[in-house]
Amino acid sequence: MSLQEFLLLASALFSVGLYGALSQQSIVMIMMGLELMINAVIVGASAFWYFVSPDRPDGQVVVLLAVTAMAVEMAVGFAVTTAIFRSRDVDMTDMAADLKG
Amino acid sequence: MLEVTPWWGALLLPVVLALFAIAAASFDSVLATGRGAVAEPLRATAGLLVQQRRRTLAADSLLWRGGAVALLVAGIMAALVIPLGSWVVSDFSVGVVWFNTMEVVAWAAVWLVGWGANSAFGLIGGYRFIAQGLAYELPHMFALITAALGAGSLRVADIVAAQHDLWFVVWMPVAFAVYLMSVLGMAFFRPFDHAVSGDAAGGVLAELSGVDRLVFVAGRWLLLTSGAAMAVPLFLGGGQGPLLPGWLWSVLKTAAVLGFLVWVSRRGPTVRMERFHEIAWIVLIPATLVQALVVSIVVIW
Amino acid sequence: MVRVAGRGAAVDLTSWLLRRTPVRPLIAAMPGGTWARVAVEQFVRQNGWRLALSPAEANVLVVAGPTTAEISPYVDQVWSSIPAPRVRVHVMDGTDAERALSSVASTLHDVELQRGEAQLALRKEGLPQSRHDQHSSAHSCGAAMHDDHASEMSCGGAMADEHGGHEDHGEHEEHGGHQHGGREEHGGSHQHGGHHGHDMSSMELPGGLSMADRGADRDGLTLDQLHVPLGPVLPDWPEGLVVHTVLQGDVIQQAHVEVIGASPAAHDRLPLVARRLDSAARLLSVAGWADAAAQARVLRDEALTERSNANDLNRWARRVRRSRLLRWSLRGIGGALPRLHHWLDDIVAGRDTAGEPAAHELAALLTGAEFAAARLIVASVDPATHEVTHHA
Amino acid sequence: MAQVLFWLCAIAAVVTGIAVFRVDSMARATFALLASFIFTAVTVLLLDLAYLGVLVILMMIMEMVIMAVFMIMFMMNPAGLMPMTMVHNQKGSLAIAVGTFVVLATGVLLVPWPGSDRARPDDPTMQLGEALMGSKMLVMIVLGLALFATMVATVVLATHRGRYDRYGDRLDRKRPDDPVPGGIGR
Repeated sequence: MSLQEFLLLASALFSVGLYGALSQQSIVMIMMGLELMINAVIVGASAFWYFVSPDRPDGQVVVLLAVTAMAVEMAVGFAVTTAIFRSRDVDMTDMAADLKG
Repeated sequence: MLEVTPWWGALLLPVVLALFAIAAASFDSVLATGRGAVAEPLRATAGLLVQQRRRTLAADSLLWRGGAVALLVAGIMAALVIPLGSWVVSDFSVGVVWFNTMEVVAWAAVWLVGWGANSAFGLIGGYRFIAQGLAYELPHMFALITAALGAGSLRVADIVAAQHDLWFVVWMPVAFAVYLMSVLGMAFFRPFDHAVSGDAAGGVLAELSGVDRLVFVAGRWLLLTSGAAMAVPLFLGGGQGPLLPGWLWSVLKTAAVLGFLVWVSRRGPTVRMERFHEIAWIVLIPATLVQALVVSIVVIW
Repeated sequence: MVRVAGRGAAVDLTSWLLRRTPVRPLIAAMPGGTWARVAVEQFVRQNGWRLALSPAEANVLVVAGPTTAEISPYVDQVWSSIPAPRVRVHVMDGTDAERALSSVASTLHDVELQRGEAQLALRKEGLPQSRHDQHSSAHSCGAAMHDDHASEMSCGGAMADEHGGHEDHGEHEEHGGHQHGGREEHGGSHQHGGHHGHDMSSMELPGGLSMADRGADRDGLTLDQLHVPLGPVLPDWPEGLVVHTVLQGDVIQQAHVEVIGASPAAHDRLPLVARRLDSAARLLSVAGWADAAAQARVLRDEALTERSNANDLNRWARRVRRSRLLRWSLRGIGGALPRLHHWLDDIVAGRDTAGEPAAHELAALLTGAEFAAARLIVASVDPATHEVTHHA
Repeated sequence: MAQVLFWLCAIAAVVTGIAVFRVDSMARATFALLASFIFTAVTVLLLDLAYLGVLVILMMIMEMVIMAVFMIMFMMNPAGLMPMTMVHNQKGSLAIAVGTFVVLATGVLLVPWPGSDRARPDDPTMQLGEALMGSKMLVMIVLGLALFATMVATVVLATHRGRYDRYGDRLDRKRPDDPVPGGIGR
């Protein structure tokens, strides 16, 4: 195992997530794409901790941050979707295009 | 203090668990229909082995059958970190978290089985279980953390060692009670059996037959057994006790906890989540938090 | 253990296992079949059998009471969804239960017979294959057939298909505007020509099922609705009762009560105390307190044979009345708790104070209830189904 | 051994990640994502990060199950009975994603990454815990506050009933007026 291999995995996951976040119409599916991208962050941060600076806890703290970010992202995403769905009955980004600022 | 068994310990573990589960199921049958029903679980197993597997229209069989298998696997994997006397299959450094994770697999497994069958009753059961999970899981986690706090470690061996002088149940009664209750909840066992209750024709179980049903029901009993067995190292001092060897103490304590859970579960009606949720969040979470606070103050002292 | 050394040994193993299969009867109680059902339940208890909750769990279908042309398709539907090994018996009235049921175990354990049954069971032709490469087949768990669908589904088995999607917004106008209250506010939705750019409304899903409607739910969200019929073959359910529900999640938006298969001549009521005990047993069973329900059934059978012991009745009634968990669980469920307490009074006093249940109010009580609450309400009303006429 | 396990998990994680956007059924998409998370968590476990790896599995199971409920509530075609696509600008997104991967992978392979021969801690979990309760205390405080704020904000956003609906305009109702009574009976 080497740092490169882990970073390759992270890049692949990030790209798949990016594809999902860009291509999907449904808010929920976009969130799935975002989660995959944060997943890549988890892999990358763990690998950097292990291979570059195992004596310092920073890598681990970044992983913890990423996990929290996922939870917050999902909670807020669903709350916003529920609110939009209640008031406008849409769950697709294209249909909420008039919310553009 | 604990010694890790050789590789065959992992093969022996499911056998030991299954023996406990069968004994518990026999005890339950005897309580339900009298002394003649001792062999009922074994006969039911035989019956399920020859019964046809049901298929339903447009079922998602991958998820359906996969959910049942996941429950069975989780029930066994949860027990990897549970010591029997001084033997343990895996002395994982974060054993308590591992145990909790395997229990949470039940969330996904039960919902998948309810969803996959493509049946209204199954789906109602699946959603009921998620609601139940949201109610019992946080108090359950705080109860686990309280035991880990008392020992200052997530390793099960350290938790057992920390109870050398005084069992945790003595000074963590709230955590112990909440733990036992949530074991019934996570194994969706009476009185927390709303996910598989008769009012929805068996709920998640409504469409399962044959081997699929066997796998799912066995997984449920194994989960209950693992939960009961984990109460021993967490709160009841593990294999510690006078005279008898450690493994026998573990067996006796596990049997006592399991028997108590089966017996007490028959004492009242099903607890529905629309009622229990409020209690879980307004009473149990603060209670377990206060318990954890007390324990941490004592530890720092 | 039996060693599987070849085909012969495999057959031996199968028959060895089959002989050990416990009997799991599912009782299909017909209107006018109360005495038959009571006799069956008594036989089941005396033989240490356990009742099945759904066709999937059952291996014996016991039809209790006279069948009519109206109800027999439902019974056949349930029968077709019981997996082999299986046996079907018919108990006409209380007197022939013993004769009909005593041979059930040997029929169930007969390898040759059950091999034939396995060819017939779960082999319903004509249902289309699903996408997941399934040899699909019949389906149900003991509830009525679906109102609108040609293919026969029961117990709401058609679930996800109907759940299958949101309907086209534009089409909603043509549907006669039923239950989509706040829809007009979002007139903008017309422009999309379809919720997701598909015209779903005219589309048929695999299986010949139509899509579900949507309607406003109590949280102000517009979500899918299911049409799920409950009954007539459900455990602890009044004989012949069918409640056609519109479900959203597990909240009943609309209920339509119907009784099928009732023959007006059939008058089969149990004596008062036994009747009340029977109703209480059902309610306790639906509430999930199996032990108290089983005890109530024992007391019921004793009352029917005039072997009643007032002490036992009192002790049981006191235990049920005092259960704090039961009170906590039933409080606020459409008057279920007061009705149960009236029944307990009747049982102890031996005379009728509760009066007969008003079955025509059932539909009103059920609307807005959650599924679990609805089951409790139905059990707590426990309408004598031969008196119910069609109510909307 | 670890090498083989890593590659198996890495490939499985990417394949299930792609499957998320390829399957028709919402339930399958959600659980494909869960599988992807679990495979990546195994690779994290390979890096001695026992606590974080197990934590990711634990959290993701709970998160995905709840996600499945929402997905099915909001989305069409939850069971995937009809083939369908719900994408916009698929080609563009695909090009961007592939481009990103190429750029990242080139960077990964070309940059001379620093190595380390510094000692690994005996117990990484202890290292993390001591950091969070010591030098990185601020992070922990901010995370806690953020989670608390999220809980409050999301409930406010998602619910349409406030305390005035429950307790009356003057908040003088003894028992809240709820569609379903709760278990405490206030």
